Amino acid sequence: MSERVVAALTAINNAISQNKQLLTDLDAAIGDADHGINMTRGFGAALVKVNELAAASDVGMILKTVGMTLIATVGGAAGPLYGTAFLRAAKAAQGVIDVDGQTAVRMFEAAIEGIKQRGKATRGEKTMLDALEPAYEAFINGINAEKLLIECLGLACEAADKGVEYTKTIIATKGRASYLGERSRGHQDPGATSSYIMLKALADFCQSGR
Amino acid sequence: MSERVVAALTAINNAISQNKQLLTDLDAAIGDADHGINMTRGFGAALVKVNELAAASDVGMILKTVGMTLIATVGGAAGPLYGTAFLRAAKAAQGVIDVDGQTAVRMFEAAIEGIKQRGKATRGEKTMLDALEPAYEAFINGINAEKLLIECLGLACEAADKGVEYTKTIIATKGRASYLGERSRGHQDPGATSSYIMLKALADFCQSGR
Amino acid sequence: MKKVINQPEQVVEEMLEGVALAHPQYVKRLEGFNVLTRADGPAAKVALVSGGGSGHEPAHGGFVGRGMLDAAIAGAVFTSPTPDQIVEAVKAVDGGKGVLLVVKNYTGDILNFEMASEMAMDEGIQVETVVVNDDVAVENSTWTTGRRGIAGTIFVHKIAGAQAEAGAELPEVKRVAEKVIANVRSMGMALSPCIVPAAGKASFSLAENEIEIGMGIHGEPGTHRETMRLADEIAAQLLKKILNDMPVDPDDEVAVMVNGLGGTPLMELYIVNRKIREVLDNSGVKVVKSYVGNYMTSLEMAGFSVTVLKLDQELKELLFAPADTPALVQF
Amino acid sequence: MKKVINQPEQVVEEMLEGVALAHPQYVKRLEGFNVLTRADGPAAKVALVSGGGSGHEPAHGGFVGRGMLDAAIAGAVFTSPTPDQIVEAVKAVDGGKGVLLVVKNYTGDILNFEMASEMAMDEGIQVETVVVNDDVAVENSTWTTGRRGIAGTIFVHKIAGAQAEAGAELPEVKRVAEKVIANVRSMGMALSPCIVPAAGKASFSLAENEIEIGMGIHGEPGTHRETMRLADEIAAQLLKKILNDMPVDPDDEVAVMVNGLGGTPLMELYIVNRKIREVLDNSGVKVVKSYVGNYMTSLEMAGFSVTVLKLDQELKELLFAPADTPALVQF
Ligand SMILES: Nc1ncnc2c1ncn2[C@@H]1O[C@H](COP(=O)(O)OP(=O)(O)O)[C@@H](O)[C@H]1O
Ligand SMILES: Nc1ncnc2c1ncn2[C@@H]1O[C@H](COP(=O)(O)OP(=O)(O)O)[C@@H](O)[C@H]1O
Ligand SMILES: [Mg+2]
Ligand SMILES: [Mg+2]
Ligand SMILES: [Mg+2]
Ligand SMILES: [Mg+2]
Repeated sequence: MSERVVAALTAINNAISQNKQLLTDLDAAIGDADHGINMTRGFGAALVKVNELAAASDVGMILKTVGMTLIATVGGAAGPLYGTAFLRAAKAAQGVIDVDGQTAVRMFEAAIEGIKQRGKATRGEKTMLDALEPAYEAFINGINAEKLLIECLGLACEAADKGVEYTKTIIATKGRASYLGERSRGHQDPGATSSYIMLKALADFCQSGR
Repeated sequence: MSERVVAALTAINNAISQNKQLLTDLDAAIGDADHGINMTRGFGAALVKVNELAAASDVGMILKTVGMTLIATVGGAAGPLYGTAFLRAAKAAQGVIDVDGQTAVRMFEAAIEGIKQRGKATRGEKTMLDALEPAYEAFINGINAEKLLIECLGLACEAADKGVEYTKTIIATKGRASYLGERSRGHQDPGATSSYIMLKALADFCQSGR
Repeated sequence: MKKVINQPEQVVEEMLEGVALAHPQYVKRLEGFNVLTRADGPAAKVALVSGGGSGHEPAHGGFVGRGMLDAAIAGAVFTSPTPDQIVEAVKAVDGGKGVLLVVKNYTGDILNFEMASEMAMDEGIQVETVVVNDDVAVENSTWTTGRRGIAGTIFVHKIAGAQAEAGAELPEVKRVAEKVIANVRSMGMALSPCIVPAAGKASFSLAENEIEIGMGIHGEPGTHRETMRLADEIAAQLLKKILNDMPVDPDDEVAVMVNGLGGTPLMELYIVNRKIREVLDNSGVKVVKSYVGNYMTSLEMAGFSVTVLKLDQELKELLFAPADTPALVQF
Repeated sequence: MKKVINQPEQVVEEMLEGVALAHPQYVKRLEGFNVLTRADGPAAKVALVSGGGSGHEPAHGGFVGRGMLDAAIAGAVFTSPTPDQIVEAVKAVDGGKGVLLVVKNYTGDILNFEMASEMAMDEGIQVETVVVNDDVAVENSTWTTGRRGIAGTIFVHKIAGAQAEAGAELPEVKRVAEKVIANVRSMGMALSPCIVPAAGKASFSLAENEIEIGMGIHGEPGTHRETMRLADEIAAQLLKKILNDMPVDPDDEVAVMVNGLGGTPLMELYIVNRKIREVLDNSGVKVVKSYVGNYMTSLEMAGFSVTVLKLDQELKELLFAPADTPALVQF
C-alpha cells in the first residue's frame, strides 16, 4: 500500500510542477507571483523525503513526512496551511495501511479543519477553502450514498472545479489578495487552483487503476 | 552697432535652442546627452545678461559678457571652451564698435587659440576644432583675397560643414567620446555641430542684410 | 528578464554568502540556515528577531547589529521564511532574556512565525510577537486581514532594538515596539514592476504614463492606477492619506522616512523629501529626524514610500540612540 | 520617461533642498549656490572639495561630513559644475590651511575645476588638485584623455578626508590622495540605460539579452556589448580586467567596493560580492574592508562597478578611520 500512496504523491507532485507557471501567473495577478514556485519547491522536497522512508511506513507516517517537509520548504501562506492539512490528515491515518472510504472522509475533514484553524478563514473569502470545502461535501455525500471511492473523488474534483470558478466572482478578504479589495474580483485564486490540481491528480491517479 | 551684435547673438541663441534636441541626441550617441541642454541654458542666460548691458557697450564688452555667462552657466567641456573663446574674441574686440574684416580675423583667431589652450586638443581629434579651424582658414583666405565679409562667412560655414562631416569618419581622442574608442567612429561630433550652427546663424544673420 | 544573478533558485543562498563576506564585523551566517545573526551574539539581553521574504534588501539582514536586530531570517523571494528556520534563529540569539519577533502583517509571515513561536516556547524560550501594519493604502477592517507591514518596520527594529540594547526586559521591549506600531503609518507608489527571479517576468505592466498608488513591497498591484503626475503632487497625496489616518498636531515631533523601492534614483527620493517637508513644516509639525534612501525595497521596482512616525520623548530618545548595522549606522 | 520629478530644469535645485532638509546635522546649502558644505564648517584644517555633474547620488553631497568632504558642488545632471560655483565652495570651506580639489578625469570637470582653482588662487587661497582616473575599461594612452574617474573616487574622499581630519598639511593630504589614485582601479557594466531628465529619453537601448561592458557613469555607451551572462562570469571578467591593470599579490591587503549604478537591487550586488570574494580569497589576497551598495550612481541605470583598492598600512588606517556623513558612517 505505501507504494501506492507514494505513487499518488508522485502524481500530485508532477501535476504541481507542470502547473508551476500557471499557479505563479495566477498569483502574479492578485498576489506576489510565488505560489507555483513555492509549491513546486515544497512538493519536490517532500517527494525526496518520502522516498527515503522505510518501505513499511504506514500512510500516517508518509503524510506526516509530507506535512513536515511542506512546512519547512514552502513558506508563505500556503506552506503552513497545506503543511498543517497534511499533518492533520496524517493523524487521522495513523497506523492505516489501506485507505478506505471512512478513513478518507476523516482524513479529508481533518485536513480542512487544520487549514481553517491555522488560517482563520471561512468559505467565500477567496482562498483554497473555496475549492476544498465543496469538494469535501461532495465527497462525503458520495461516501454516504455508498458510491465507489473513485466516483467520490470524481465528484470532489467537479465541486472543487466549480469552487475555483466561484473564486473569480468574489473579492478576497483573507491572504495577500485581500489588499487589492475590489481589484481582486475577476481573478481566480491560486490556492484554490492548487487545491483543485492536487485533487484532480489524485483522482486521475486512482482512475488509472493502479 | 552694439544693437547689431546683440541681434546677431539673438540669432545664434535662436539657432542653438532650435537645435537643442539635435545636439543632445548627437551627444547621447557618443557622450552624455547634455550638449544641447547645456548650450541652450548657457546662451539663453547670456542673452539675458547682454540685454541688460548699457546701449553704448562696445563689442568687446558684449562678447566678454557672453563669455563670462557661458562659463558660469554651460558647465561641462563646452562651457569653459566656448566661454574662453568668447572672452578671447572680446579681448580682440576691446573698444571696437564696428567689426571690419581684419578685426573679425583677429577675433576668430583669438577664439580658436583660446579653445586650443584650454582644451589642449588639435584638429583631427573629433572636437569643435574640426569645424572651427577649417572655417577660420577659409575665412582668412577669403579676407586675404579681399572678398566681402559676408562672403567670407559663407566660405567659413561651408568649411565648417565639411569639418562636421569629417568628424563622422574619425575616432575621438579628446573629450568624453574618446572613451568610446573605435565605437565613436561613424558619429558626428556634437561640439563641431554646435560650432557650425553658430557660424551658420551668424552668416544667415549677416546675409539677411540688417 | 535581465538580472545580475546565477541560478534563480540560488539567489538567496548566494546573497547571504555575499552579505556575510562583506560585513564580518556585523553579521555571521547561521550555518546551514538562511539566517544572519550578530557577529558578537548572543548577548545577555532581550533578542530581536525579524525577517520575511527576500527581495527587500537591505531589510532585514542589513539591520542586524548593535542597537537593532539580533537575527534576520531570509525566506525565498517574497515568501515568508519557514518555521524551522525561524526557530533556529530564535535559539541562536536567545541570551536567556527572551526573544521579540517583529513580524510584518502578511498571512504567510503571521502563520510561519506563529508556528515557530509555538515551537520555540515548547523548547522553553520566552517568545513574544509584534505585528507591524503601517500601510494606510488599504482600509483597515475587522473583516479582512488588516493592513500590510511595510517600511515602518524599520522604525520598529530601530526603537525596539535600542530598548533591548539598553537592557530592558521583554515586556518593556514589546511595549515600545507596540508604541511604534501604533504611531507609524506609511504609503507607497510604483512607477514600474519588479521581477521575481524564479518567475522570470514582471507581475504587472504599467503604461508609459501610468503609476500604481498604494503599492506594497511584493510586486503585487497597488490599490489603483493613476496617470503620472508631478513628484510634488504624488508626495502630497501619499502624505495626506497618512495624516488622514493618523492626525498629527502642530508642534508634534515626528520622524520621516522616504524609502526607495529599489530602482528609484536617490535624487528623486530627495525631491520627494523636499515636498514632504514643505507640507509638514508649513503645518508646524517638527520633523526631528529624516531617513532618505533604500531601506525596505521590492527588488528593482521603481517607486517610493513615505513613512511618518509620531514621537514622544521615549520614542525620540530610542530613535536617536546609536545603531551599528550594515545598512544603518548612527552615533 | 517616468520619473518622480517636477520640472526637469529644477531637479538639482530641489534635490539639494531635499538633502539639506534631510540632513541638517551634516550639511547645509551654501546660499545661492548649488553647493553643500559641512554644517559645522569651516574648520582649521585642510578642506576637501569635490563635485561633478548631478545624477551620481549619493556622490558627492552625501559624502560631505566629518572625515570626508568639506564641500560638494552639484552641476546640472551629468554636467560638470561651473567655475564660479566651485570658487564659492572653496572660499566657504577654506579654514586657512588650503583646499584640495578632488576631480574626476573628464574634460569638463578638469577645465571647470582648473579655472576655479586659478580664480581661487588669485584670491590668495592655497589650492591643490588631484585627478581620479580609476576606470580600467578604457586603455590609458598619452594620446587620449586617459582613463575616467568613477567609483574609486569615494576611496579618495574617504582616505584624504581622514588625513585632513587628522590635521595633516595640504601637501600631505594631497600625497595620500595621489597614493589612493595610484592604487585604485574600477570597472563597470550596465544592464539598462538611464534617462537625463532634461533629455527625456534614454541615450541608448539594449536588447533583452544584451549588456554594456566598460560602462561609465554618465549614460554614455561602454566599450562594447556582450550577451547577458551569469553574474559570476561578469564579476570575474571585470575583476580580471582590474587585476590585469593592477596586479595584486597574495597576502596583499585590499578594500573592495561593489557599487550599484542606481537601478540594481542590493541582492544582486551581494551576489557579485560573493564571486569577487571567491576569486580574491582563492588567490590569497586579503580583503580587509568591503563596501556594497549605491555610492556613485548613474541615475536609474541598472548595473554595477567593481573597485579594488590596494592598501598599505597608512591607507588602511585612514580607510578605517571614522567618517560621519549622510551616505557613509563608520566608527
Ligand atoms: N487565511 C487563509 N486561509 C486559507 N487559505 C489562505 C489564507 N490566506 C491565503 N490563503 C491561500 O494561500 C494562497 C496564496 O499562497 P502563496 O502565494 O503560496 O502565499 P503568499 O500569499 O504568502 O505568497 C491564496 O491563493 C489562498 O488560497
Ligand atoms: N579638449 C577639447 N578641446 C576642444 N573641444 C572639446 C574638447 N573636449 C571636448 N570638446 C568638445 O566638447 C563637446 C562636448 O561638449 P559637452 O557635451 O557640452 O560637454 P561634456 O562632454 O562635458 O558633457 C564635444 O563634442 C567636443 O566637440
Ligand atoms: Mg504568493
Ligand atoms: Mg556632453
Ligand atoms: Mg509570498
Ligand atoms: Mg556633460
